[in-house]
Amino acid sequence: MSRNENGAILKIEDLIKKFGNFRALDGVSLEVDKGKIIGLAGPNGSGKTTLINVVSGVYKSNDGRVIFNGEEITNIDSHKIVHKGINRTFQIPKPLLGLTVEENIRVAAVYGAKDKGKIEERIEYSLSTIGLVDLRFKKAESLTSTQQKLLDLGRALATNPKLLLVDEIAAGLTQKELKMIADMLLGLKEKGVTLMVVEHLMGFLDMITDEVVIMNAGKEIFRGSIREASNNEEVIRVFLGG
Amino acid sequence: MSVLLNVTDLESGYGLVKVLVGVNLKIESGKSVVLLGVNGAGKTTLLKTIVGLIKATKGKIEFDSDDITKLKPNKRIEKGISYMSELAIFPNLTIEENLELGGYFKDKGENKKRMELMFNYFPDLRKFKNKMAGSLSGGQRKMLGVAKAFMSNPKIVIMDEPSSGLSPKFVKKVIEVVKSFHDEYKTTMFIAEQNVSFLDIAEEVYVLDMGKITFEGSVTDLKSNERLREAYFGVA
Amino acid sequence: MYRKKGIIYGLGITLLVIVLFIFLPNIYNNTSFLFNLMLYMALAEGLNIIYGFTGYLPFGYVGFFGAGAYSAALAILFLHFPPLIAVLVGGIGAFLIGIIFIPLLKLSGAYFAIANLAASQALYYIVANPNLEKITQGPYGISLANIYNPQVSYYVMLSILAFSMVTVIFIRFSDYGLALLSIKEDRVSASLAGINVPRERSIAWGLSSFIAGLSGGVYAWYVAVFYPTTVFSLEISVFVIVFVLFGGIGTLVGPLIGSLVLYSFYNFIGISTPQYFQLSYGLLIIIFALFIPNGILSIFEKRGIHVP
Amino acid sequence: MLSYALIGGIMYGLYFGLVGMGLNLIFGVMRMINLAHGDFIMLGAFLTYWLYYLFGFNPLIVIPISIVVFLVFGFLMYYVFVPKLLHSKDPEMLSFILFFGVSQVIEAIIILFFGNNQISVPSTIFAKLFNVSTFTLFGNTFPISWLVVSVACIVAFVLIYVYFFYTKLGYATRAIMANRHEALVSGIDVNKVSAIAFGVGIAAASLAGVMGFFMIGAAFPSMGTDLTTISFTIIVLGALGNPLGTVIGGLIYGVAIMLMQTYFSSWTNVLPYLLLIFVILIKPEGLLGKAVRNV
Amino acid sequence: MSKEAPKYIKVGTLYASSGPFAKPSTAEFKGLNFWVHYVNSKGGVYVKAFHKRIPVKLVAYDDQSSTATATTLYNQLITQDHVNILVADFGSVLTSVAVPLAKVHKILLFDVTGTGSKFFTPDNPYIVLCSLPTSGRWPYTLADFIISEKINRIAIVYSSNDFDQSQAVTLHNKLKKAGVDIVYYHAVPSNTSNYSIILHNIKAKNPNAVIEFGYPNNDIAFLQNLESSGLKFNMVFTVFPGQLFKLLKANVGVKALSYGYTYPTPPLLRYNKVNLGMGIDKFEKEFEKYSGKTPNFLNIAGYNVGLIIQKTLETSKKFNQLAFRKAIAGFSGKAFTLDGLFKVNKEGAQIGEMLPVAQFVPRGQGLKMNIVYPPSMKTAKAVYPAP
Ligand SMILES: Nc1ncnc2c1ncn2[C@@H]1O[C@H](COP(=O)(O)OP(=O)(O)OP(=O)(O)O)[C@@H](O)[C@H]1O
Ligand SMILES: Nc1ncnc2c1ncn2[C@@H]1O[C@H](COP(=O)(O)OP(=O)(O)OP(=O)(O)O)[C@@H](O)[C@H]1O
Ligand SMILES: [Mg+2]
Ligand SMILES: [Mg+2]
Repeated sequence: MSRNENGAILKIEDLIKKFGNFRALDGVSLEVDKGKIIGLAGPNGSGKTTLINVVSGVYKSNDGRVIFNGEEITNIDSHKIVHKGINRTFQIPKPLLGLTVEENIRVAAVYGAKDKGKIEERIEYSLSTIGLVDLRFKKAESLTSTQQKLLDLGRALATNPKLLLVDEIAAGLTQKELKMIADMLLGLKEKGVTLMVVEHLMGFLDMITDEVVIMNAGKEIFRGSIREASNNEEVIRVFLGG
Repeated sequence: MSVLLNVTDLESGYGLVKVLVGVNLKIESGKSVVLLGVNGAGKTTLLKTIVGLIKATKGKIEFDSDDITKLKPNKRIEKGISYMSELAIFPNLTIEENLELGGYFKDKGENKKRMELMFNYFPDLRKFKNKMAGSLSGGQRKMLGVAKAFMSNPKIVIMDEPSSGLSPKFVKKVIEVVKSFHDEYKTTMFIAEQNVSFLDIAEEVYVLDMGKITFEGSVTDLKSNERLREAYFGVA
Repeated sequence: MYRKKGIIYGLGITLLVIVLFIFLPNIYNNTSFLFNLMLYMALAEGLNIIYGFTGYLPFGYVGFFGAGAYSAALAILFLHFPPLIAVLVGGIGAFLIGIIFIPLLKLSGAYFAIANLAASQALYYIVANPNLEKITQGPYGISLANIYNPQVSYYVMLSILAFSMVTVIFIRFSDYGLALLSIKEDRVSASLAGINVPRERSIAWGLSSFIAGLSGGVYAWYVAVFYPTTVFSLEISVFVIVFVLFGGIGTLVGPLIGSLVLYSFYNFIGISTPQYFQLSYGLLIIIFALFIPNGILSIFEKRGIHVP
Repeated sequence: MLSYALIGGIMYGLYFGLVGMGLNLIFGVMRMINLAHGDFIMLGAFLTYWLYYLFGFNPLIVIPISIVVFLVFGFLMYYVFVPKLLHSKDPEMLSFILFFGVSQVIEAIIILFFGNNQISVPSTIFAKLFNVSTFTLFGNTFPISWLVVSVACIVAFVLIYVYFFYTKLGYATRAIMANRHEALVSGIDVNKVSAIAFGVGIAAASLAGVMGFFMIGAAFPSMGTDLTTISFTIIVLGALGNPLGTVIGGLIYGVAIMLMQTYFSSWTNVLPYLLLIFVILIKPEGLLGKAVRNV
Repeated sequence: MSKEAPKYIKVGTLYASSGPFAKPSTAEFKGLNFWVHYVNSKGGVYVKAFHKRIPVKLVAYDDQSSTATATTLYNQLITQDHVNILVADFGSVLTSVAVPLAKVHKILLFDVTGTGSKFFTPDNPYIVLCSLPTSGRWPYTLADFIISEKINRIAIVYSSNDFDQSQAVTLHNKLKKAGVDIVYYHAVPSNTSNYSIILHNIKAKNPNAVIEFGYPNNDIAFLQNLESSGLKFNMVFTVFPGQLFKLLKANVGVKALSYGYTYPTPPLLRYNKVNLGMGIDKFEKEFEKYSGKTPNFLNIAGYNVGLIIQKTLETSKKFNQLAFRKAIAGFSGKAFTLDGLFKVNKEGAQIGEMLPVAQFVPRGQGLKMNIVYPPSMKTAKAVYPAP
């Protein structure tokens, strides 16, 4: 399997993030190939969310580099990173609670994308992609946590991202719903968006990708196919459980 | 067997929005019950109404043959309910303090023993026990929530999606905990959960749809219903 | 479409306010009261910009007012600027102070409110320090008696009020306002919606301080004699905050209604039954906080009437 | 002069720790900004004054009386105001106006009943009681009343500390501070526990009023606003919601004021505020505050 | 002006029921009220312009010690109530905002105790200071006393407000000129309530006299702290024991005031040979009858302004503001009231009264006040140094 046919859109090099003395990221290096979906898994507390936080500029790293499309973007401000074409969702959803669903998306469409045209179109596109068209005039605070996660995704989509970092969007969904979300993410890939999807459910990852990275204790411990992963001893020990 | 939790004709919601429209359920003492439902069906709302975080607009909730519909949440908890909400932690307290609060009604010695037990299931919690719970990762918070729910010795444990966000290894651990308490203390379990693995321990399943219970029965019954099987077990 | 309608209504209301304050002195010639009413309305709109739209509660808002009053007064005393220009200098002075205070915006909630309070107190004690008598006249107060002109300054105040209203209309019905509301809801999510949070909130902060400064400048001109305690009195901050909350935050009309009702009440009850005034004022505020917590306008909103 | 300012500053600071204490407790537990805080200090002072003039009570006897009176008062006041406030959209901000109203009412009532007079009890009252007028510490002589106040403050701090960290009630109180909803479903009687905390906060304020005559001079009905402002400064210096931080904040405040009075007396007032801004900009959560992750 | 006599002479004023000036302001207001009550009981005040007695009606609002509120209320008095006579509230701060208003509306401001020197300018005929000299003049006798007693090493601490600063400056300059050593000279904020450290710092300079210029609150705190600190000085001077004796005594006690110095004012100073209004003995009796309380200085100041108004109306040929001012110039330097000689200069500033220096000495359980300077008024020799 050749990894670099389109080249890497995101390169992470020796990234370190410390909280006090604790290293949540301990020199992680990782590449994400353009146009693909990569799965990111690992035991709880292994640093997946922290990685997304650093890449999206929400946290500043202590060391290491983040390179996007050949350009170093380490530790620059979130809104600039958004303008460069990266966006993300939150594991614990963070919608703009007092705003309506549509306003949530509108503000991202207006401020988030470089291309200022076709704002209305982009709003409609995001709304229909996440399937919240019917709830557009509802306040975000009245949505369930799952819907709020989708809304986070909708805001991210409205900024026209080239790279989308998705943090556990499928947690707590029924099998049927999982399938729908998987189709949606695949659809985004079709449209040319590169995705990094953090998820614990290997079955779900299996639906959208065949390559996963497994992290443990702030480092990458495995990269390869899902099947290989489920046979890897270390992965079983720390992540899947015996 | 006696009925521990009896919900009849329950209605509730948020302001003018009605979410539950006549829910009926009877949970027998000592049973493990799993509540299924698509997103937005009202599972969280149901659990919150049972513990009193949301006021019931109609209907009746009986626990241990007492009518608790009008009681304040803390009075309901005192009666022997343990509740784990979706984000069940005190962010500004340490993990240890969080756990102690789970056993708010118990003496200190017992507390220590239980805590030790939970630390064995979830070693991360021991490792970070003096850390603020607010700094934990999503999955670690869930572990803390689960551990906290079992700190007291309740008659019933009500949990809202205990496994979402947990890595497979810890999903198994949570199931182990539930099983062991169920077996050892005959604790009744009422768990809103979508993860199929939980159905292995479910003695009874409810399906909530559009604010109503639309299915009630054993896992085998559930599997024999084609529509439900597709929704909750996947096509495969 | 909804926005266009809002802007039209808003401008209509502004026009109405202007016409009203032009005519009122003919029927009621205690212009001092009218002036103060306009002053509080403008301050309330100014505070509304930063509090109503971005959620920063500037407990020390009066600091800008005082800075404006002093900047204007010093421009007159030392640079012999004509009063009109001096008022503008007041706005700019407060704006500059606002820029100095920008780092405070990193704080949130009560921390911001209290830090801002501290900042305004610090400003007050610096201005009022007797060691600075040569510059600020220290605690001994400023007298601009020779340019005293209550007529012209009245109309200048009116135009500042109009300016503040138009600013609020613009914010309320634009994408910029939406961006500010996003910042208020969640700074992280706002920045991931592509909003340059530090920049946008600083702009709002600057506008807000500018309006307070202009108001302070024209106040200095209007009263001609004032002390540091007069223009840095915490009571002004508290009044303005209460007025805004009473009317309804984040709207154009709310702060106006809040100021009109409570300031008039303050004056008329205060004049007729001073001994019970404070008591009734306090009780009124308590009752309102308990029973109409989201401001007067929320009563209309509940009935489905949208007020700009 | 330096050692006098330092030691005096510590005693003065202990007192100001007490001044800020009640405000911080109430903020910590309820997330309410009690703008009437200073007015409760004033009430404590008036109670002391009246008990002294009517019955000749020494302030030391007034201490337990004021604690009981204001504990009960605060407890009841909680039920009148707070649960209702908590149901609103933004309780923190609404509390700001509500308690502004309360402060107006308190001030007005005191003025209506007692007139707008400055009051004080003789500053030598403790000297008479203990038969010494001053005491000496490291070669510096201070009024005996300062010692009495310092000791009273320390006792108050110890009691609050024990209540907060070593009793089940305090434990429940801290849980409510951390997450009100979660406390409710952990079986804590949130209203009762909060009401007690509210009462303790008000009682602590009144205690500062009882002691006030000996540290800040005379009392008058409108003294509340300034005290509230100073209290804010002190509690943010330490850390919002952390009562221990308040003691530290008070000490910093006290020592700073005394040093300024010694070396730059006319700049005394501005210092605490500059200090606050400085602290808050380098460590926004206050000296003892801890940051919590929000993503 | 209108030919027809008004039904009432409307006298408008403000007072402060709350805030820092409440105490003196309400006292002054009470004095003015007493005057109104008294003239009305005689059928009103004689108005020469109309050749008859007209009752006085007092219109008064509460400014709560806030200059901002005061501005609106002065405006209210002028533009809504159309008062005939405008009387300022207590003190310089609350008077200051009335000065430009009075000037623009061309109404004569009867300034009671607003002693700030900035108010009196040649281009403004619409102000006259009635019951106290401008504050810069207050320490004249005090300075002479210190010089004549040959007291050296003086410490001056003053609150940073117009009233106290101008006294401090005057005293400082006069003493310097006479070669007196000033070892400590500092301003403190007006809201200072703890002087412990300052007292220790002063002690470190070892002065022979400590002069504290403050508002009543400052004086109280200063004297209280002085007593509880256990420190002793040969001479301690404060401003307000001579004006608000009862208040000070109640707050700081007899011991703290013993051997202290102050400016004595009526009723401590007793003027009975007067040619306008009551002498002090009669006033005390009448005022007690009226209010049940013995009067303090500010009651007298308030009554005194009433007397000046009365004399103005009695002598002014026309019923208009400039005529009033002219009438005042007419009796300035000739009228002697229980507050002393009334004499104003061209700008309307009071220069007639003069404040002597007094010392409290213990007598029995209480205190006795001796005037120790100037020699012409002296009742006893100063006890210096204080025992
Ligand atoms: N605070 C709220 N205000 C108004 N409506 C709400 C609120 N919270 C939830 N709802 C609505 O109530 C319905 C049920 O929500 P609930 O959270 O109970 O669903 P759920 O079954 O737990 O879903 P999920 O699987 O996503 O957790 C949803 O349609 C949601 O939009
Ligand atoms: N702000 C913070 N302060 C302190 N520690 C933190 C902070 N953020 C993360 N951590 C710690 O860093 C580690 C990694 O956290 P992270 O959220 O990245 O894990 P994760 O891999 O996303 O886990 P999960 O699968 O449970 O979401 C955890 O131990 C967590 O406690
Ligand atoms: Mg995570
Ligand atoms: Mg749910």
